[in-house]
Amino acid sequence: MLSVFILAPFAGSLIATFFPSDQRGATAWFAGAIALVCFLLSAGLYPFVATGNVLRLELAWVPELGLSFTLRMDGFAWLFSALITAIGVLVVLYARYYMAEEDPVPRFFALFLAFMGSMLGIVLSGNLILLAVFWEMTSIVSFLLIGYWHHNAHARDGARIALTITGMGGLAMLVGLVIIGRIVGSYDLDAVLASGDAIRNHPLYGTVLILILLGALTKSAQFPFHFWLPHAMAAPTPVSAYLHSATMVKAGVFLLARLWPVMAGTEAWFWIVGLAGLATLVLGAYFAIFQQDLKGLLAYSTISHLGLITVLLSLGSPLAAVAAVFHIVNHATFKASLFMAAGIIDHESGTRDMRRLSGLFHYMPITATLAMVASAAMAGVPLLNGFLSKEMFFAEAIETHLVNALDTATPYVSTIASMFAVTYSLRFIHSAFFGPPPTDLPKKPHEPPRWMRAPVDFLVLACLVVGIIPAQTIGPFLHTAVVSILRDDTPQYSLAVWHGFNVPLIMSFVALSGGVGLYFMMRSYLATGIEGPPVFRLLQGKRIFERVLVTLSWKWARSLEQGLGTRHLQPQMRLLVFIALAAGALPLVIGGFHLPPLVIRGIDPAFALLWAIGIGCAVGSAYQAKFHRLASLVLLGGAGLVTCITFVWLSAPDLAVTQLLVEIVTTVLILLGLRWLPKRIEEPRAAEDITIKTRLRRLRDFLLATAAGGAMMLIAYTMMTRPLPDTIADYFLARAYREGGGTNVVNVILVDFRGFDTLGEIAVLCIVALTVFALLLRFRPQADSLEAPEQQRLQNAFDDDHPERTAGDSVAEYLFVPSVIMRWMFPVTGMLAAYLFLRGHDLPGGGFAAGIALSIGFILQYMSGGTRWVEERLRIHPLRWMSIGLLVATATGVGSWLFGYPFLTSRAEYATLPVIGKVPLASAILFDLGVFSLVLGATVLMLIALAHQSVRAPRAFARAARTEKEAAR
Amino acid sequence: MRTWFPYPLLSTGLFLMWLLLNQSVAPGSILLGIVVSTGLAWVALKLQPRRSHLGRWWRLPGFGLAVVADIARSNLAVALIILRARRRPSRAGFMTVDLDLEDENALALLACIVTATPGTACLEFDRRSKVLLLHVLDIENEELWRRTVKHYEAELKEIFQ
Amino acid sequence: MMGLAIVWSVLLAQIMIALAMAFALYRIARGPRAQDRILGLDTLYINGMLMLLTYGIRTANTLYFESALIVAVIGFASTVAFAKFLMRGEVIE
Amino acid sequence: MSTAGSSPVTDWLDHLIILPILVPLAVAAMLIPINERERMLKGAIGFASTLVVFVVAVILMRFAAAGPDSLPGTGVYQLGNWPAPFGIVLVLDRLSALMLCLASGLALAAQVYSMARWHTAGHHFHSLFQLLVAGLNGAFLTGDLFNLFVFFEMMLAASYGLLLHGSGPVRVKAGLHYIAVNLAASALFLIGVSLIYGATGTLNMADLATKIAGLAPDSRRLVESGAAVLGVAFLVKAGMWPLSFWLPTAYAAATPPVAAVFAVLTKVGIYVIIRLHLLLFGAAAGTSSGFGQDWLIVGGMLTIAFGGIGVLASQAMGRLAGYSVLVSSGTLLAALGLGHQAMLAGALFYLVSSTLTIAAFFLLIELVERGRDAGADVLAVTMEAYGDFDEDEKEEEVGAAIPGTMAILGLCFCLSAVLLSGLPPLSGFIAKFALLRGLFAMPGSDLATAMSAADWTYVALLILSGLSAMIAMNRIGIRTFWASIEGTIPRVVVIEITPVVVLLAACIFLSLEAGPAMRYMQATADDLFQPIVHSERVLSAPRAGGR
Amino acid sequence: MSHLTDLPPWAAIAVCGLMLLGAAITLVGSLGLLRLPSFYERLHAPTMATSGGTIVICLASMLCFAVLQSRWIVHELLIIFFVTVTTPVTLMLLGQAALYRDRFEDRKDVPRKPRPAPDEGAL
Amino acid sequence: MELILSAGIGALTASGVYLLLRPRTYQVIIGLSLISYAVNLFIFGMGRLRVNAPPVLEPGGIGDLARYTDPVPQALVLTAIVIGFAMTALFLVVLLASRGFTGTDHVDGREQPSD
Ligand code: NA
Ligand code: NA
Repeated sequence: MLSVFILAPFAGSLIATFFPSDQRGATAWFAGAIALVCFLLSAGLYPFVATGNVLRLELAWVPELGLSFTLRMDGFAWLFSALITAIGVLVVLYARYYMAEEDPVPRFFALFLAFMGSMLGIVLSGNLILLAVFWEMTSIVSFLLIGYWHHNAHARDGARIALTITGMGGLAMLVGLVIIGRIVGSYDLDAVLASGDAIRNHPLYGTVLILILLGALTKSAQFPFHFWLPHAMAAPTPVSAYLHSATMVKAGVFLLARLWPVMAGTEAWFWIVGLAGLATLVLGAYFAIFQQDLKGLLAYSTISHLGLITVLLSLGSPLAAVAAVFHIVNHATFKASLFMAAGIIDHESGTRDMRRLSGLFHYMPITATLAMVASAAMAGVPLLNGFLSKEMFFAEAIETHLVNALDTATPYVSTIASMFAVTYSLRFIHSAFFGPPPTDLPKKPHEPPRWMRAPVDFLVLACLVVGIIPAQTIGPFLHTAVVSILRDDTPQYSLAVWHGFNVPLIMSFVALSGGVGLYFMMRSYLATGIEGPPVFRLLQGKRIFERVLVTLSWKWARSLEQGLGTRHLQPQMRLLVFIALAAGALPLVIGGFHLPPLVIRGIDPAFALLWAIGIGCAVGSAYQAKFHRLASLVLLGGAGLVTCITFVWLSAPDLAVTQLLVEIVTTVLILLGLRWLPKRIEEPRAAEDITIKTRLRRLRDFLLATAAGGAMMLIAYTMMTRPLPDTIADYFLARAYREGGGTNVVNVILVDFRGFDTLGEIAVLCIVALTVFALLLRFRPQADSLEAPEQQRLQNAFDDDHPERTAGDSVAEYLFVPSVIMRWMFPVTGMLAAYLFLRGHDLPGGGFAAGIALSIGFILQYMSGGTRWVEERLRIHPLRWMSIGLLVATATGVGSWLFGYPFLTSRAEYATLPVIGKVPLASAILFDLGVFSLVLGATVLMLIALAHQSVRAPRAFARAARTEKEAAR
Repeated sequence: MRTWFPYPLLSTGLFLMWLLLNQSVAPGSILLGIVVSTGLAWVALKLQPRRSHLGRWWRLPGFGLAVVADIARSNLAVALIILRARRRPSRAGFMTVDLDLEDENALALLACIVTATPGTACLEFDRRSKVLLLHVLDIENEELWRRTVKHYEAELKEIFQ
Repeated sequence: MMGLAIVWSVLLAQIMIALAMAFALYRIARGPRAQDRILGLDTLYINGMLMLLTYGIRTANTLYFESALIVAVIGFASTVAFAKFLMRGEVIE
Repeated sequence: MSTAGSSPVTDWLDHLIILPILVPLAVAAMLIPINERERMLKGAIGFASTLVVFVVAVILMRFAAAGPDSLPGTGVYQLGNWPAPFGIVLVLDRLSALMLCLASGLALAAQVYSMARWHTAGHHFHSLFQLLVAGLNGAFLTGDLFNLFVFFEMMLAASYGLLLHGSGPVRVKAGLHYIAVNLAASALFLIGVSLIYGATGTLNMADLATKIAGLAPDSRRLVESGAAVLGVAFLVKAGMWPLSFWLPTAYAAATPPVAAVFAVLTKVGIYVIIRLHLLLFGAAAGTSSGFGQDWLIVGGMLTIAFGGIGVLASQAMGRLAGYSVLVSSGTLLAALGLGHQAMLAGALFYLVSSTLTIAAFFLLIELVERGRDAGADVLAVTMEAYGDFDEDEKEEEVGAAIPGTMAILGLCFCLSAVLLSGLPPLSGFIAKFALLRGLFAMPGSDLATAMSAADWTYVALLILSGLSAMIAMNRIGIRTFWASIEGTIPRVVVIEITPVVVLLAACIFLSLEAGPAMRYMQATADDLFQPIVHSERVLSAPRAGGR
Repeated sequence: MSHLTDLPPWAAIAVCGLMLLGAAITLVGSLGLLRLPSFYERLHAPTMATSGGTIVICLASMLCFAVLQSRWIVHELLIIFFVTVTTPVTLMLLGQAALYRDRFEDRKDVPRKPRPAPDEGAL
Repeated sequence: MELILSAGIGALTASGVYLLLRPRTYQVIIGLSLISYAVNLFIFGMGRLRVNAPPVLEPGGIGDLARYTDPVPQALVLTAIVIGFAMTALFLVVLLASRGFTGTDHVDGREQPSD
């Protein structure tokens, strides 16, 4: 049953979005029907609730987190849901007439229904987290509702402020609720409500209180978070009417009331809630006086009235709680009707500005009368509902709850606030309906359509009826609600209009007469038409908020982002090196690691000399990398060679072979790339030209590099001098031949034991080749490297200058003898590749080495003959080779499935062939063949793609020249 | 035969290389060697290297030995030059030799031999005028060098007929 | 005695080759021109190959032969690339 | 436990575990030689492959959900039929199955999206994409430290390629930084792995877990040092401050489908940290237990802060999304560092939710911005300016604008905003709630003293980061959808918007089915806190046949 | 596994002698790189290593393994052959490149194109 | 042996790291290459240093760590070499593309006021 309250609005919302946008009536009827159904349902549930029963619905959502979809209707929730749905029906009816033809109504009603659903969700939640869910949903949906007319900048700002403030509060509240859940051990509302003492006595009570209050006070626009509410006025008036009366802002006080039994009654509660409430009560009322916008006035009045409710709740006395609940209802009725009235004025006259409005009584007497009654209720005039709750408030205000200054001040402050309320109520009525006939209204005012006024009629009637015979009308409902909050603490109270001459009555009288007097005293000031109250006008909440938001979320954030981050590479690298260094060193330093002793003995002088050369190469390469790229590359090659020799020296022939081959290809690649990096002009290296800053930076980098190098040296030395632990290597050494079928253990590891690594590794090569290829297809060299290199231009010029020579003779001559040899070397490299490939399983070599070796054969041909020459003769399909390679390697692995073994299980068989004898047929060889094919393809592809740029560049150069010529013309 | 063995010399060379690499004359090894070297010769065909005919291949070993002897001599001579480099003024210089060798492979081999021999280095060969530019460490023996080169050329002409 | 002599002479040979490599490095580092550096690298490679051969002899192990062979057969490729770069400004035209 | 030696050969179902790696790998290989003009064919094949991977991942997750023993081959796949710790093994458990599902789901969405136009921006998109998927899946599945390196490199290499896909100065500049930093990080990865091998003699993660406690103190220090270096490499990938400055730029520069998949790339770093941290330095690791946690907390929180600030400071949606990635990473890292077992389940839920959201958002951005200023079609500019060399054919594949485009885009944006800010009722909220709950649900009755300053800071950051996302999304959303008076309606094709909708729908589904999802995450977290059980499963898995 | 010390004395002496000789040749050649004054002269230096040094050391290697493993292992011949064939390629290319550079920089001590042309004489 | 090799690794690392921190793309690629050597040697060293014990078994033989060096790091280095090679190629092309698009070889794609 309860689920209808949630399901119907949300489903309706969803359906409403699909209404055509010109179907204003139909959409409104639909939305109204939904609201009505909900209202009728709550009406129907009353008898059940009235007997003190609690209606529950529990659906599992995330039981692991204690979050269940629990709906729970007690009297208080019932009162709220009745209010929400009832006013919802009226607002829909009103909106049907209010919304203009061109407004996309389906969106409006969809959002409206969603909002109603969220609000119902809040009041019906039986689980704290579910409450938070609906809580934030009202923030989100209200954001969309306030920003409904998003072409209007005010609407956008208003929506944003509302969401930011209430959303923030909601997030804080969530934390508070989670902590409550932790204290109680459950998020279930019943459980929570039963654990008041545990919560109040918990050391974290203060924290929880502040967090929860952040949510509640922001939502109900309490000082100092009040300023979002007036800006929410930019919403369509039906929305304002709804948000300000029964929903949104009421959610805050609803929560305060809901948690009142478990949170209230402490000093902290009294002070925080009371201070916020009193400040809001007075300031809201005071500000309301000085508004020029009808809706603005009402908005501040709402703030003030919510302050009143908050003060009531802060007092911690059950009677005050009753008053609070009562005022919630009363405020909803008169405020909704007032907003609607203001909307009617706006709708029919075209403005809400009190400076332009005047004497409307003449044009819309019924509306004016209704508005007057509602205003009177707002002002707390006797025989209207507002009076009753205010009297109760006064009565509570003079009671002493706690002995302190705040408590003492409460009666005076409330009287002053009530006085202000009278003033602004009077102002609302007087400036709009009385005075001289209006002069510059955009429209000629008249009474609204009959049904547009009907909701106002109804609500004003309610104000009157409740005001006159409260006990017979609202009484039982109120009692039901109050009992559900206060339970056994429910006090005796009477809802009579007349309680005799007592202090509250005097206070009311003072407020009424004072308010009227104040209004007439201030008329001249108000007539100046200045928006906003004196002095405080300068302190606009919105502007402060905007300033703060811009400063925090924009200026500071941007400077912080720039300060804490960087878009340069060098600092990032520096940080990375530094952090890595620290990360590696800290465990050793903190752990008190013992460094091994330094052993100088047994140093091979040849090896030492070799590494002296290697170190020289490395340092030289670093030194030359800026201005002598070629020299740096040469030195890098030297370091590579020393590395290769080291591998041989230290029993790793496979590594040496591979490193050597890779070395060669890398060198050629980088040289191919150097073509596109014009020579760096040597900068003047005079000492004065290098700034101190640069020097310091270099010194810092040098120190960091030295530290990194030193650390690597230390850790390498440490590791290498430690005894080898039990390693998995023994397993490989023992099984490489017997089970892997090869004597070269490294190769067996690569193609069998850890063949999967190799598969991944060739995939990496494949990816890189494809990337290089794709990127180079889009390569656009810098203009200064488009031209042929200087050498070629000179040589071509030379050839051109000599009649007996043709262009290209120079290079042909240059390469004449070498190319003969290089051509013959092609089959030789092929032979070498075949040899490396076939012996790989038993001796150093393998598919990878073979592939690289053969690709070097191709490079030689390209170097000697040029791209065109080679490609006219050899059909090279590196992409296909790569594809085949990867497929063969994968398929070999999959092949073992046929024999019922996992991927890559190798099979080694010996086939006996005539003449030849036993031939090893290991699947690993097939796998290696795939490796070979892929490596060959990938390497050749990268080299060719890079080499092709030289063929493309002249074309591009010609085109660039052409464009330039055209531009010149 | 040509279709199967487009470059018999190359195939033979490759086959020999195969045997040397594998250190094996087992039937399987030989068969594989034949297959690989033949296949590679086919690939080489695509690049169309100029064919040469080894007319008198039997003169090759003798020629090789002579070259090795020259190399040994040159090594000694160059070593002396290097060791005395600081004490004696440089006598290095460029010289040219006119050649009339037609076969491009023979020419390449000649250039190789000359360059491989310490003390002489081919720098440039003008195909139109058939002039070989050399750099020699010891220009005082220019005539000797020229004679040596011409001698090699003559030998190679004999072999590549 | 004999063994010691062998060890020492092998070591001496290796030191000599390493020294030769150092000379090559000197040329690489000093230049003065690019061709000198490349020549130095070529020499370094050849010397390195000889070092590998002597290491093979020293350990009496043929497993290191292939590394030397690779330098001999295709080690010249990078030098060719350097030389071509010097001459033509690009390696492959 | 498993019935050792009972099956002489493997069951066909056993090979299911490796399919998420092999299928994309083989398909990528097949796609390479296909002519680039046949892009739709390539796309279709790629789609089929990704779909297969996704389906397999879902099946595997269903198996995993029932517990490791019900997995094919008890979830351990011995490559080459070599047992752990000697050979490489793939290990499927709840966590890896979850990550597989997440990654392949995202990949599927991105794949579909790319086929509208982005795959024409350069060559070999689909091959690279498949290889990325293979790399990702491999990283999730492998149980071997060095094999993890290989798959990391595979994934990274493909990500380099895909980031550069379409070329252009912005991508290349961003790519240069991305690649440079990650190459340096890869070097660290190698150093770390080799240190660990040098100290323990094994590369298998499960084996390591059993060995750590028994190591001599000095060896253990060395392992810690190696793990720390390794951790730095992972943290670079995970995007921890201050190692992550490259990330927003790179992610913003990538083409939308690529950026969407990148959303899961950082999560690989997170995944590995979760995996290794709990495996190597869990309760069983003796004095090494909990190694590095403090740094994770500090780094993670700083990352949240920095990410949140970046989110606020972002003017462009692309960077905002990039910074959201950082927030997400930071949240997870700090959650792991805080080390509350109850939080881990929430963290995993958060991981899934935030990844899906960010991916959807990355896909959405371009669609939204496409409409904002006509003519700023990024692709068109790229094609025009740099594609002139070889790219003559450019088929106009963008169809007519579908009706209600703006509404759908707006709704999607709203959902993304809600999800990113962690607002109810969607999964972003549930995730944050789960994290909070986990944080507060620590053992010990005295909540007030049990909560450390770090815990409170984390709470604050969790809330503030949500707030910053809310403010920033709000600002950008208002500017994009509300303030532009005559924004042309973007021309969006169905296959572009569908993936966005599906990803967001997945989040909604996750919100609705949060119960079962949390149950799965809880079980995953429980598994992770029992490293020895995991190790035993991996190390005692039977080999196929009598080998 | 065999060791160098397993060699019979005569072979050991021969191997060591050859090796030292080869190393010495190589060293002297590389010394040329250090001492010779011009690039073209230095161009000759490495040929000592590629010819003399390589041949002698390969001989040592062949002898060593032939004796140790009692069979003729002559694959060092391949090294000799390929070094002889490939080193000239690099040297010629390098020398010629240097020549071109020097010519374009109008160095006096470098021969012009050997073919008479209107603006330059032979040599 | 260990001392010399670790000194070499240290020097390679230091040079590489220094270059990694430099502003020119070419410096960075050379730096990465040097680091890659260092890292490869480092991984290799984790199998401890052994002279003349290559992990190549005699036919039919069963090896053990007493006679042969640890083959595992060697296999790892092989993989690392290949991947390093691929990454160098990739980085090279990216730096070329960056130079082409931005007109500068600065790592940030734009000249910075100093350095
Ligand atoms: Na010579
Ligand atoms: Na790498």
